[in-house]
Amino acid sequence: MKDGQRFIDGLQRALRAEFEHDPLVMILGEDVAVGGPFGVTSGLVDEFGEGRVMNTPISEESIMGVAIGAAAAGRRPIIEIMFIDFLTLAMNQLVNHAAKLRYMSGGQLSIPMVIRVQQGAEGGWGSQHSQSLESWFLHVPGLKVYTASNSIDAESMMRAAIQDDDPVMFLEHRGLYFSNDNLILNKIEDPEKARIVRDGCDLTVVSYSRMTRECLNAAAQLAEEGIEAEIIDLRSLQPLDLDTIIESIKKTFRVMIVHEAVMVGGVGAEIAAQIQNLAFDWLDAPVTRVGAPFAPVPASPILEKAYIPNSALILEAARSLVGD
Amino acid sequence: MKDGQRFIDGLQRALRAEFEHDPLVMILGEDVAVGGPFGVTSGLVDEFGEGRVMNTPISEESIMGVAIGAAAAGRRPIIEIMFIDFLTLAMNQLVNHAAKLRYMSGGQLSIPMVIRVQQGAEGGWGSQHSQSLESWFLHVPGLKVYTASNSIDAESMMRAAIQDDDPVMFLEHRGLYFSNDNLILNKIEDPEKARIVRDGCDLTVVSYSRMTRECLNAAAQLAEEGIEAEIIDLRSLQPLDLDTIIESIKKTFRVMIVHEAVMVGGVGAEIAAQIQNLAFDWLDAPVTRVGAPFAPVPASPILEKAYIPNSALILEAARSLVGD
Amino acid sequence: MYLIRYFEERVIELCHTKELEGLVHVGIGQEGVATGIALSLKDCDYLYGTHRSHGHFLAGGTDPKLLMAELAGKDTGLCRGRGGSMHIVDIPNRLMTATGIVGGTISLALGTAIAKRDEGAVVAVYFGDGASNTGSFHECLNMASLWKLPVIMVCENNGYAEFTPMSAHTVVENISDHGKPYGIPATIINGNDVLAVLNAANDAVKRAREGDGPTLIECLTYRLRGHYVGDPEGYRGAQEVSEWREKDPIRVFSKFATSKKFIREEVMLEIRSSAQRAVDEATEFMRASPWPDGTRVADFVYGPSS
Amino acid sequence: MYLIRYFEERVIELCHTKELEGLVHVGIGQEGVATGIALSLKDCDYLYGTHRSHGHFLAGGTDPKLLMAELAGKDTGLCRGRGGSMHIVDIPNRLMTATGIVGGTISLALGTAIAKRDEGAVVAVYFGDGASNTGSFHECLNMASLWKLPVIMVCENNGYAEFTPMSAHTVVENISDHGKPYGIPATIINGNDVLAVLNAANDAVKRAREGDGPTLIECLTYRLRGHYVGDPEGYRGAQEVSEWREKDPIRVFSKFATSKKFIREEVMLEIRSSAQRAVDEATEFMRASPWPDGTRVADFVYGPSS
Ligand SMILES: Cc1ncc(C[n+]2csc(CCOP(=O)(O)OP(=O)(O)O)c2C)c(N)n1
Ligand SMILES: Cc1ncc(C[n+]2csc(CCOP(=O)(O)OP(=O)(O)O)c2C)c(N)n1
Ligand SMILES: [Mg+2]
Ligand SMILES: [Mg+2]
Repeated sequence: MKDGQRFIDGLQRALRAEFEHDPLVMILGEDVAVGGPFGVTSGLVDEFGEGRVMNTPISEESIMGVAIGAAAAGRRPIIEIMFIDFLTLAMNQLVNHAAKLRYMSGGQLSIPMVIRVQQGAEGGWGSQHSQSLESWFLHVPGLKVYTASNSIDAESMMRAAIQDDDPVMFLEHRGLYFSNDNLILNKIEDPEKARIVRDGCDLTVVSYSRMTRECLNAAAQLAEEGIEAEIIDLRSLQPLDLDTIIESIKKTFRVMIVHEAVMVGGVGAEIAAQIQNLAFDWLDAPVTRVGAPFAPVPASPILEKAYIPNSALILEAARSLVGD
Repeated sequence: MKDGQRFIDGLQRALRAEFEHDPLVMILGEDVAVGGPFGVTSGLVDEFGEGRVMNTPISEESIMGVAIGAAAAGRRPIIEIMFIDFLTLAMNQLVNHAAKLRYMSGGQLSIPMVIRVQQGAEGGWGSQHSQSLESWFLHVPGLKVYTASNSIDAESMMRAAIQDDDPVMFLEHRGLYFSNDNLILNKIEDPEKARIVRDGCDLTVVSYSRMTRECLNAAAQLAEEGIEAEIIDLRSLQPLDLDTIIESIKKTFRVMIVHEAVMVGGVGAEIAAQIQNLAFDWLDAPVTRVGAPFAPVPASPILEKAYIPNSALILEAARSLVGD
Repeated sequence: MYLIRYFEERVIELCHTKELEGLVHVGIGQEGVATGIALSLKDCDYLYGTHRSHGHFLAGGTDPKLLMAELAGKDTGLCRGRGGSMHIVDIPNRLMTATGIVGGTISLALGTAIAKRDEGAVVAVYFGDGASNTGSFHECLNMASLWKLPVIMVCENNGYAEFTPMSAHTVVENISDHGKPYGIPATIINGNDVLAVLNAANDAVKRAREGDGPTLIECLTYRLRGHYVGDPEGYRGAQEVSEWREKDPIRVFSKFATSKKFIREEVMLEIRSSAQRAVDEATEFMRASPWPDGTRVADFVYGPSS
Repeated sequence: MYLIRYFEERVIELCHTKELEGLVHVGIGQEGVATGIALSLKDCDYLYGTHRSHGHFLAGGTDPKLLMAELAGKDTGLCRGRGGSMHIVDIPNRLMTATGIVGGTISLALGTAIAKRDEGAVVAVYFGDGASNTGSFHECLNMASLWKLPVIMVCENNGYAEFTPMSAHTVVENISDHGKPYGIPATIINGNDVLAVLNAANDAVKRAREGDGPTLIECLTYRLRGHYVGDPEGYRGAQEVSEWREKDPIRVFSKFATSKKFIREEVMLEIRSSAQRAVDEATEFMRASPWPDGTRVADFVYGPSS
């Protein structure tokens, strides 16, 4: 495994590049100066000093506020939230200040910050260290939401997020950090454009983050059955690149959305609602959604395995969608 | 105006009845002992004492935890969150403990509590005192979400919520508190069943909370134009009574969903996604969604008026849906 | 102080005539704090407010016209009508933001201090006695002391959080006691004595500017009006209010200044009438201003590059 | 204490052989606190844990078999495999819940105290030095003192929050200093001296039971192993660890008890071997237990009446 192609390597390159490129960039979070539990920020403090790489106490609500206050005064802070589950502690500052200050000030304030959030289910870490809550943030005007499924996107999108003048949530799936890219991918300049990771004409599969990989696994099996799936990796969830999805549907007439988050109220709901509106006459079958069951993430490895959508589940849904 | 028919009267009757009926019921929140800013809890402390009607400091995160700890030990606490905007401060306890403790304990714990939340835009109170965030909670397994549009439902559903063995969020729209019911309604025993508030055969309009009333206003106008809208007041958002919606669609073939919350990522997304799946062959047109624009709630009365979906907007959407 | 007082008295009138809508909190009786703090700050410094910040902003240099127009939701307002009373922002005067979230700006102030400490700036932030109940206040005491930030934490202790007296929301005797575990210098002063506020603030600013870290200033004061405009005030007696009326910071200072001949009677009268004029002009400006365009309701959600 | 020690040593082994998965925090070196606190509580009392609560639960009466099965995610576990190491619950023993949220159980303890104070119950809750940074801790100090709740707040101060030493996460000298503004009696004790813990806990329980409100007990201790199983521990030196090994609470107590002849050598040996047996049995039980049924993954989300 070439180290440089791991998801985490892409993130690290992006952070280093932006730290070098713009002295206003800084990062803060619990244990970031020692690299954090996954080592994403390893070495940054040695290179850029404690003034720009700040360890914080366990005070999620207030460190979010600190980042906002720094951004309001012209810095470009990155805040690391160790687990998305703890972001629940910082929702007030995120939703009531970061997302709204530009608006409430009539455009006087900009909050150029990145909220790096590790998330996802992997390894039996249980209900409070495994959630996928991204759909909440789609519903909050003023925020952007980026995801990545590979090191190329992790790098280019993180750089774009740091350069953005608005608050961007950057979701990092723990199950991806140390995984190698299994595809050679080109770089897409616009972080808010979706990526077609596989061409196909029989159905469109829309996904993001780690589930993109499960979809690719399922597609390989489907191809053996003579079904060619077109797979779209959304990358940005807010804004959503509906154009790419609709264009694909006009070729396949069938679409499913796959995410790890609980299906009900997930990102797939918004996408399905938009698709059925924009492509009503193009659909040969209802938009299918695949997501986690309506339950917290269990700790038991056996239950967790049953919980996380996998390629078998995707396969089954795809077969039934194409058969419809 | 007969006082007894206001929304707030229904709530007060429910609280008083449950306080009398079950000594384990208690309420806590900021200023609840003096009635709160809207007077919902007025008089309770005189009747039931400070042991059961507890004023709390401004500590949303922890008072949510206090309520959970009391519920875990067998009480039936009601917590009042003065504005849904401040619930962002208590998301950790709500999502990571209230919603998950039954599950994580393998069924050992029950958290029978009601989270009363005042919310909605009305009167130009601005971005941080006007939100509609209910869709977040649909995505959190373990929670129930109730709403009401009238005093009859406010009363019966609040009583049911207090008697429920799981955490129930009860959303109270500020614009409804002092409004009189404009319909004679029967009581529906099951709080999780939707209510058909108006019969019609030309289109189905699904709504809840205050928007139900805007829909009724629009329907009156539509009727003059010869269009008969069937209006469904969802009441419970989690669980959702899809059956009632689908049954109506099988008669009307057209459906729209109306809510005050921002359209993107709102409750309407989940409902639209489910409808197009369950009633794909029954729909003559795409499911239409009406919701707020993608922006925080503005303070200026003129902007607020432009922001909140109103009967004119509903009318327009209905006309175009029926014309489709 | 007169400007703030007259401005807010006008605000109350305009609320009653419905020319102003919204949830409006006035700080009548607390002007001594706003004024003393503002006088201690320099142009390079920053300030954060609360839900009760008209006075903080006017003392900090906000144009009463733009403020009044904002309160009315006019397009000429500070925030183009999007903010309203609780969410005013005046960047040209480095008045970073008020907030509808109790205790919500303390952490923002810390962040701004981190961003601007190298430029020698000091950041002041207001919060109430009720806000001392919020966890974030304590998280911020910890971080401000840990990082020795140039922050001045100004507690406007008016004895009430909404309708709840301080004795019912905490057992803590003085809000300033919270500084002790963190070694944060803390003082309690008479917030109705503008000179006492100024003195304490000057000390704190000096300390902050010299790199010696945060200071907590507890200003004992009182709001002479309700918690919000329209508050029936059932929770306190007329006796208490009238006692505090005697300690009205404006009355106290005027008496002091004129009796000690710091300010001549005529000058004082001129100050008062010019304040009154400014409020009249602000009202006129507000009335003459256009409403925002309803079709632009979703402007300013993202930056121009998005 | 031996039971806890042997149990957690076994847990580490089983993690290494992948028989246990998940994010596992052991409290090796901190057994003195868990044991002393548990001994002070009666059957009618309640306890809340942290993310590092195996010891708290075993000391509180949890069957090691059910705990081991839970850690492995088996259907026979305390929580039917749904909870895992950080989310154990043992209602028959009134061990209300552990949590993966730092500082997250303090407020729950207050609520349980409200619910059960009339029955004479006392509620103990653990938190770490790192948790003293969380706003909720401070909100709870305020409410516990305001309402005089029968709560014992036990700080396991092991000098680190994850990889950050206390000196880098706060300037506060002692966590117990936080009790002062609220008038909450607070003591600092050697958490590695089980008898000192027991004494302090007994005092606190007495006070709570008599209606005199909360107590804060700061137990100075040390975790001899990493923050989580697998922690490379780059943030501290071997010297520091070996110094604390000398103060191992089990070693200290055993030496004391046998030298002072409170416990005969043979009895001590028997205690140790029975602890070892219990851990072996727990391991066997865990291994022999069935996995949960994957199709029941969404059970227990709502109560039976829903
Ligand atoms: C987080 C939050 N909780 C509750 C409220 C409702 N609220 C508005 S003002 C207030 C009291 C604040 O008291 P204090 O901090 O003393 O300020 P004062 O109003 O006395 O100026 C409360 C509870 C709020 N705005 N924000
Ligand atoms: C709210 C929250 N933030 C961050 C974390 C990640 N985390 C887990 S343990 C820990 C350190 C806790 O330190 P302390 O309270 O001293 O307990 P100890 O681990 O030393 O027993 C952190 C930051 C968490 N679990 N919860
Ligand atoms: Mg106050
Ligand atoms: Mg610790």
